[in-house]
Amino acid sequence: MKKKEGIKIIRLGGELEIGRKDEIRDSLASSDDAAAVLLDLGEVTYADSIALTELLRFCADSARNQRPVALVIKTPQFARLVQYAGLATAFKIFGESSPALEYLTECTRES
Amino acid sequence: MKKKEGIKIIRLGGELEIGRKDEIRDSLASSDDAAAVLLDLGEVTYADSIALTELLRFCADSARNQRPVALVIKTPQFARLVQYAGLATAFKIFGESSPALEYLTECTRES
Amino acid sequence: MHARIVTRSQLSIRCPAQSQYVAPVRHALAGFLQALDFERQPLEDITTAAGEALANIVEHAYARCRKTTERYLELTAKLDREGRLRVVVSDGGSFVERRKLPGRGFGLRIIRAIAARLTIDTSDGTRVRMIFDRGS
Amino acid sequence: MHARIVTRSQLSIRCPAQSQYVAPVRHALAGFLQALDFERQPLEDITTAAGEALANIVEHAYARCRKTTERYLELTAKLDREGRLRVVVSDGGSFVERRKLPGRGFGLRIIRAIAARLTIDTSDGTRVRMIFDRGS
Ligand SMILES: Nc1ncnc2c1ncn2[C@@H]1O[C@H](COP(=O)(O)OP(=O)(O)O)[C@@H](O)[C@H]1O
Ligand SMILES: Nc1ncnc2c1ncn2[C@@H]1O[C@H](COP(=O)(O)OP(=O)(O)O)[C@@H](O)[C@H]1O
Repeated sequence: MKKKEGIKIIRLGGELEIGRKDEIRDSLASSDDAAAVLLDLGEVTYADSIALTELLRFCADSARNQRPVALVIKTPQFARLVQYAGLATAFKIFGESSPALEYLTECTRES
Repeated sequence: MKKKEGIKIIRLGGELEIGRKDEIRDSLASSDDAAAVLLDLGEVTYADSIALTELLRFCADSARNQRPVALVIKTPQFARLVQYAGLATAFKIFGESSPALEYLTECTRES
Repeated sequence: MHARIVTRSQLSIRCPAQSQYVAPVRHALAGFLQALDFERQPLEDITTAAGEALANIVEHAYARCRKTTERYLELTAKLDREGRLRVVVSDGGSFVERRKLPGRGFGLRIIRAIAARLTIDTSDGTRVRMIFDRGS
Repeated sequence: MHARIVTRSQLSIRCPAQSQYVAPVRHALAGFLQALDFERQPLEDITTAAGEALANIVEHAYARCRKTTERYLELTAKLDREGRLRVVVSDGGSFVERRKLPGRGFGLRIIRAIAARLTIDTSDGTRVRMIFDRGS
């Protein structure tokens, strides 16, 4: 079995909404070779529950594969959406990339 | 009398419209010390006739002071607006900055 | 802004119930709210709630309909006499009653967190009526 | 897009006749046209023409009115049966007849270059009616 290495960074921006569902799903597919994933969503200008569902699915898959995931969310609409959906504790969320990277580095070191 | 020197670059972007009339006028005020002016409007996403009127006034003032002015317009809406207003020949318009600069350099060398 | 002036404002859009129309309808609503002087946070929240109701139409409304049904989504927005915003998102499909699936069912929850009032009328298609206070 | 579906779409906004409302009303119109599947160029041209009519209200409509007059601007947009877009920009002020000043008077010229038809009704306030073909 190939050893998983490094932190993969996936960047998504603009409006993460129903019209881009397939694209979001594709961007989140196949991170099998990474030891951890940083989802950089700092440039997301709008997100909806369709995007949340895809993110949840991705995080659940990753958890099954012992692959830690950190989300970077900077925009207020997205941050509030997560609250409104009652998902504040379902994700590991950071307001900036560097603490998210530190967190993931720490996670992969431990394992 | 102080000798006029160099090409002054004035950059305006976003929506050049009635709500920003005073700001547009202020940005165009007082270029007395420049030998020529490049109006870089490449990042304008929308323009209206209020903006055109301010630009015309600026170019007329500059002409009175023998100060050549070149406009850089890149966005289709703005380019069409100038056509619709019948002002295609009222301005010296370029699609890129470098030929505009060359033109102004040529102008100031001649004088 | 004078309440008297804006009370006549109304937005009403009907388009095919396809995912690519949800964002444009949302953008129209955002522009409408901007013109009515809504602050950034309530503006974003209201368009978020409306976006969820619209997405539900695309995802569920016509799942059990015959091919010949006219598949549309519709949004109307206007201020009422009390200065609250009333948004109705409607379709000509049929409401799907079902048990909540894990990892789904956030749409209505999000709408409830934002709207001061939510009623869903399923007597003729689905009409999701939302009332928002100006503050949020 | 099915003509039958979109014919019920309508946008109607009324707000104070002040310069800061022109851009939001234009944005609402742009979102509305985007939802109705207008291409980029006609969308930009139509919002440009509407923007000129709106700016004229702010600049001229209430110049000769008493302070107590309710100073509003209003825009309505809808598709007619032939699929053309009808936009009406209106106010409760009075049309100012005057000779063209040099370096001004581009607004109506721009609207004429874009709209398939333009009529200005000055019987009660000013109503600028514009009809646009889908192509431009
Ligand atoms: N416009 C609609 N037409 C048909 N069914 C709907 C509509 N809106 C909501 N529903 C039903 O309500 C359920 C809950 O919706 P929601 O909370 O948004 O979660 P989700 O869409 O993730 O299932 C949907 O699964 C669907 O069965
Ligand atoms: N809504 C309006 N109310 C009053 N007068 C108007 C209105 N729209 C246009 N006008 C008159 O028509 C003239 C021509 O308008 P326009 O072509 O846009 O040029 P400009 O606004 O630069 O003068 C204006 O100067 C004004 O006298």
